[in-house]
Amino acid sequence: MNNQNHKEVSYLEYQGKHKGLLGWLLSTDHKRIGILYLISLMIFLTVGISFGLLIRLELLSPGKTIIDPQTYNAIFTLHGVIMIFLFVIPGLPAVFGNFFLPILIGAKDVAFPKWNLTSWYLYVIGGLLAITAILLPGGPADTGWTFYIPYSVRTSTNVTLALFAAFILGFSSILTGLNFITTVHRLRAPGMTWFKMPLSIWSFYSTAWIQILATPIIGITLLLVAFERFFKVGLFDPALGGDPILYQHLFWIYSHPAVYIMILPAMGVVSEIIPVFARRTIFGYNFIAMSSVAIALFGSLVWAHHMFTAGMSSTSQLIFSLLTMIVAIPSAIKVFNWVATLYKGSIDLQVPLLYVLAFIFQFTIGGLTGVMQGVLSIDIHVHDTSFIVAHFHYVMFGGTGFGFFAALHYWFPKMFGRMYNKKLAERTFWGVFVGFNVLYFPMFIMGWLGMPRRYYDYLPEYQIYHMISTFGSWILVPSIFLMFGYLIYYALKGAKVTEKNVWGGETLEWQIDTPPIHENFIEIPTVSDKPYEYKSNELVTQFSEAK
Amino acid sequence: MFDGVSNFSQSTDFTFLFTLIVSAFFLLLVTFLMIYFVFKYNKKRNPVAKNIHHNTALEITWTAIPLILVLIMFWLGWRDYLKQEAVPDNAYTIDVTAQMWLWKFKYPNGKETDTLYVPVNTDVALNLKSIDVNHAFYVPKFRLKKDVYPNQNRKMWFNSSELGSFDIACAEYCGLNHSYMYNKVVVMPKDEFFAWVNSEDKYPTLKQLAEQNLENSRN
Amino acid sequence: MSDISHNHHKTHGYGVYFLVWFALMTLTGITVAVAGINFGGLTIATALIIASVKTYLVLTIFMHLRSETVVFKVFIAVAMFFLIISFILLFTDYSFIVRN
Amino acid sequence: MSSSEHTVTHVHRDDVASRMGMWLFLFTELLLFGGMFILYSVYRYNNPDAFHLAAKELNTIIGTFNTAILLTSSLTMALSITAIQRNNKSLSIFFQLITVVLALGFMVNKYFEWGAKFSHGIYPGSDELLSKPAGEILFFGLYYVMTGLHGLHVLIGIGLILLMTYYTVKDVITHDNYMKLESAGLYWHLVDIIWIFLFPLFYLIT
Repeated sequence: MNNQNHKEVSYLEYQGKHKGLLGWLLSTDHKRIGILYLISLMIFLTVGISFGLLIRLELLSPGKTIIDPQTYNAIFTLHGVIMIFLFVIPGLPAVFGNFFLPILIGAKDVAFPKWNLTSWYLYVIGGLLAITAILLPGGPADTGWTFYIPYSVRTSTNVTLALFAAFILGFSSILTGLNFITTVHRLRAPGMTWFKMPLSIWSFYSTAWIQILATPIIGITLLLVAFERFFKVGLFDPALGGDPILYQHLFWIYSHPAVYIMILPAMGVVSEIIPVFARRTIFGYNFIAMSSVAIALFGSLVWAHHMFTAGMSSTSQLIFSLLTMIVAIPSAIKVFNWVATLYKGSIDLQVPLLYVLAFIFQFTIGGLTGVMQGVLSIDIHVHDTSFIVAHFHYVMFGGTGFGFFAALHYWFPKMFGRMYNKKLAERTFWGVFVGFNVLYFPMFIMGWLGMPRRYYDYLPEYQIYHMISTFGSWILVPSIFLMFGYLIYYALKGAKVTEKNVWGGETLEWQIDTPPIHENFIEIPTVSDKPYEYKSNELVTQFSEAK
Repeated sequence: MFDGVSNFSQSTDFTFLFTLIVSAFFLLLVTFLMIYFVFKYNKKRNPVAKNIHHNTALEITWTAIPLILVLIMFWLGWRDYLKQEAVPDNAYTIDVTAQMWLWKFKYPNGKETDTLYVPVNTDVALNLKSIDVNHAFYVPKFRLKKDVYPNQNRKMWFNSSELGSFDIACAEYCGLNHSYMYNKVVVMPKDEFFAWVNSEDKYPTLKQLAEQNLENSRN
Repeated sequence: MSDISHNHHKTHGYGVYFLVWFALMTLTGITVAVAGINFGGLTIATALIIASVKTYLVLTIFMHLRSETVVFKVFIAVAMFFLIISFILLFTDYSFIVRN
Repeated sequence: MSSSEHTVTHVHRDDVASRMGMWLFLFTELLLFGGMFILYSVYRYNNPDAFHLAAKELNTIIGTFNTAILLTSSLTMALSITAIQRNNKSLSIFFQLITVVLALGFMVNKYFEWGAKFSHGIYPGSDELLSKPAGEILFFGLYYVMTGLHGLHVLIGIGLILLMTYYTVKDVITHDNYMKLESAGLYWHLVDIIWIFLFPLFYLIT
């Protein structure tokens, strides 16, 4: 069957048991599932962005601009639910984790391919449920994505549906998580010890643990809110003796670690891309790897910093403020190591690296303003203002979003066997970068001045900031849609790439065919060296090739 | 930017300024180095990269220095917080009731208003309660915020040193008219305040305050 | 990789299971009997300690944890740590405040 | 590199991986109930007297009986795995069926227990319950949600074990490939462990 070059048909053309569309929808190939995730994710992302754009349009001027308050409340809720549960949480792990995690550790697939496919179906069902809520009578949920009790029990909108959607999405996330943990433990290629794994694997692995351990807690919490609405169980509703603060605790026990589910994989991608384009080894491999674990660990212990104004005991305020400060350190370590990796490199400023540099800049802003909010008195002032909105968009979008775009541009040729127009991509990058910062930076200022978040209307003194912000969205959104447009176009029509190693990377995905064959490797490689060992700009073959 | 008017605003602003300066320093440092390296070690200028694996001394330095700095920040915030929690026993206490979507204020002698009037340079304590969903009592100029819950009591206090009227906002999302749950806190001269609160008048006449505001706007 | 795939890990004979079952039933009996006596604050502690002993038996013998590799044991430690630390941190709030 | 066969379509069966996946899944179950136990502990801490009073209304005898049933079913489940390992197919099937019967017995008991409470007007949202102090509303809210969720797991377990029995009959599960049965067993024991904690917390703290 194999000719002398071992040239096999790529995963895109591979014909399994099923043909055509079914060959995709029923495929258990991790790469095809990754692509399925990518497509569905982009669709949901587009919906989420459109809602975001509507929010910005409404806030262009005080009073009613285009929509009424009820619609506005529903839209920011949907924007949050879609972006959090359907884009940033699954984003990098489900798309690039699925596609590249097995390849990066030298495996043919994940440990449980069927569960992997199930996880995608759950994702789609959850997503559709969340969207369906818009069309049903009662209207979409208007609680904000946090579903705070007792408002979420009182409102007559379709909160229950949104809760079930989130519950199902949680299952999808859990399945991805347990798949990744088992895969990393059981399917690493011979010779790939823990400290020879690419850094993105450390990130995905740490993320997977949070997915496993924290997701069930939000699952049960959201289910209880649904019970509360149906049966009046009274577990959270203060009218029946419940404690709404306890709801917030349980919600954030998951949702704060979830923040790290969102950002850790992006950090992994950054650690992957910098050495490739700096043509040198990563600085401080062990520190970066261990900081991922430390972030996962400490990230699970700081949830109550979302509740500094809720009236917790002073002991809690003290402990959670202190722990929040400490969680900043591993992130800082990562940033310093990334910057140090550029030192004495031979830097090739390609589009993926541009996104990564923007990531570092924006993540640093997001991280530092995060530290500010860990400081009790500052948080008491800026909590629930647009300062927070700016902060988490700098982390979630400026960080994870840009990490996602970086990964897209970095792995695009490997995934599709085609190349995009680099000039166009570079110009689009500047649109995205400038638009993003114009959109979100003014929110820091008006937040400090006292502009609360989730506001439909505002005092005239804030208008100038809102206007600048909305102008920013007019730069950002078209740029992103342009990016989606050209990526789709070049994925189908771009110049073909058959070269194995487009960027000169040293990890395993660059040593296999472009696009990869059905089971990635004809023969499982043996790994002998750490990743990113560039020796005098020459590629070192770090594993013995199949003969 | 630093125009707070309560007894807490100065220390909160100082804490903010400190963290802001530290943050700005690190942001500029990281950004500058990044851009500098990209130009200096561009592949045209520096075709051969040098592999540097790690430098333990450097790692320890950039772990320890941020750690010390964030601990200082923590301590500043904690110090401010403790002051805010220590409600003085003899404070003038006003009951605040939040509901969708308005505030009600009740003074010790039973008088009720929908705008909050307080005497200047006096310790004022607020008992916060909600009768429906969660709200948050937020006065940006005082740098104060506290969530308000149904069936649970919350307490906060302040001492405003400046006459004038300042915005109160609801900062915890509470439904349809969340953004219209705005009101004012009016800080009045002591004698005027007590004269009014003990009188039959529903609202105080704000003569002196109006002059004060005029002066402010002239400055 | 293929060499380790078919590993039959050791499980126990019928007798061991019956023995464990007998222990579990006895412990249940003890916990019910003890519940009648009022130890004050210790009542809950006693009940939970007995429940933990029972759990330990089920985990190690019925669920064959004793013959698993160290990785599995570390996993359980991680999960338990996460749960317990959540309890502890949560009670830094509830132990020091009465909100009503 | 040891194997020299060309493109293998299926990755080798890896029992350790299957067990690892199952354990990881069990952690999610553990934490799901963990969240509920967190709720329980907080509310109990805040309302010790109401919990004390409310717990008296639960039937300790039914509770103890159900504990015994569930422990025994855990035993038969463990025995069925040993039986299949020793290539004793019919004995394994016998033990699996006993497990199912015991589980059903547990559910029947539960049905009568809940039914009795319902007939006394004690169920979530009932006027009778809402007239009680907050602590008792919380106790019964927790009682219904936690034992209900546990009961749901028992039902899923019954379905799962029946499926395993079918597989055993059809020789999908055999003496050298019994990973599916073992996974079902792990799940069943976890359901047992949850009950080991639910029992004293609801029935014995009087």
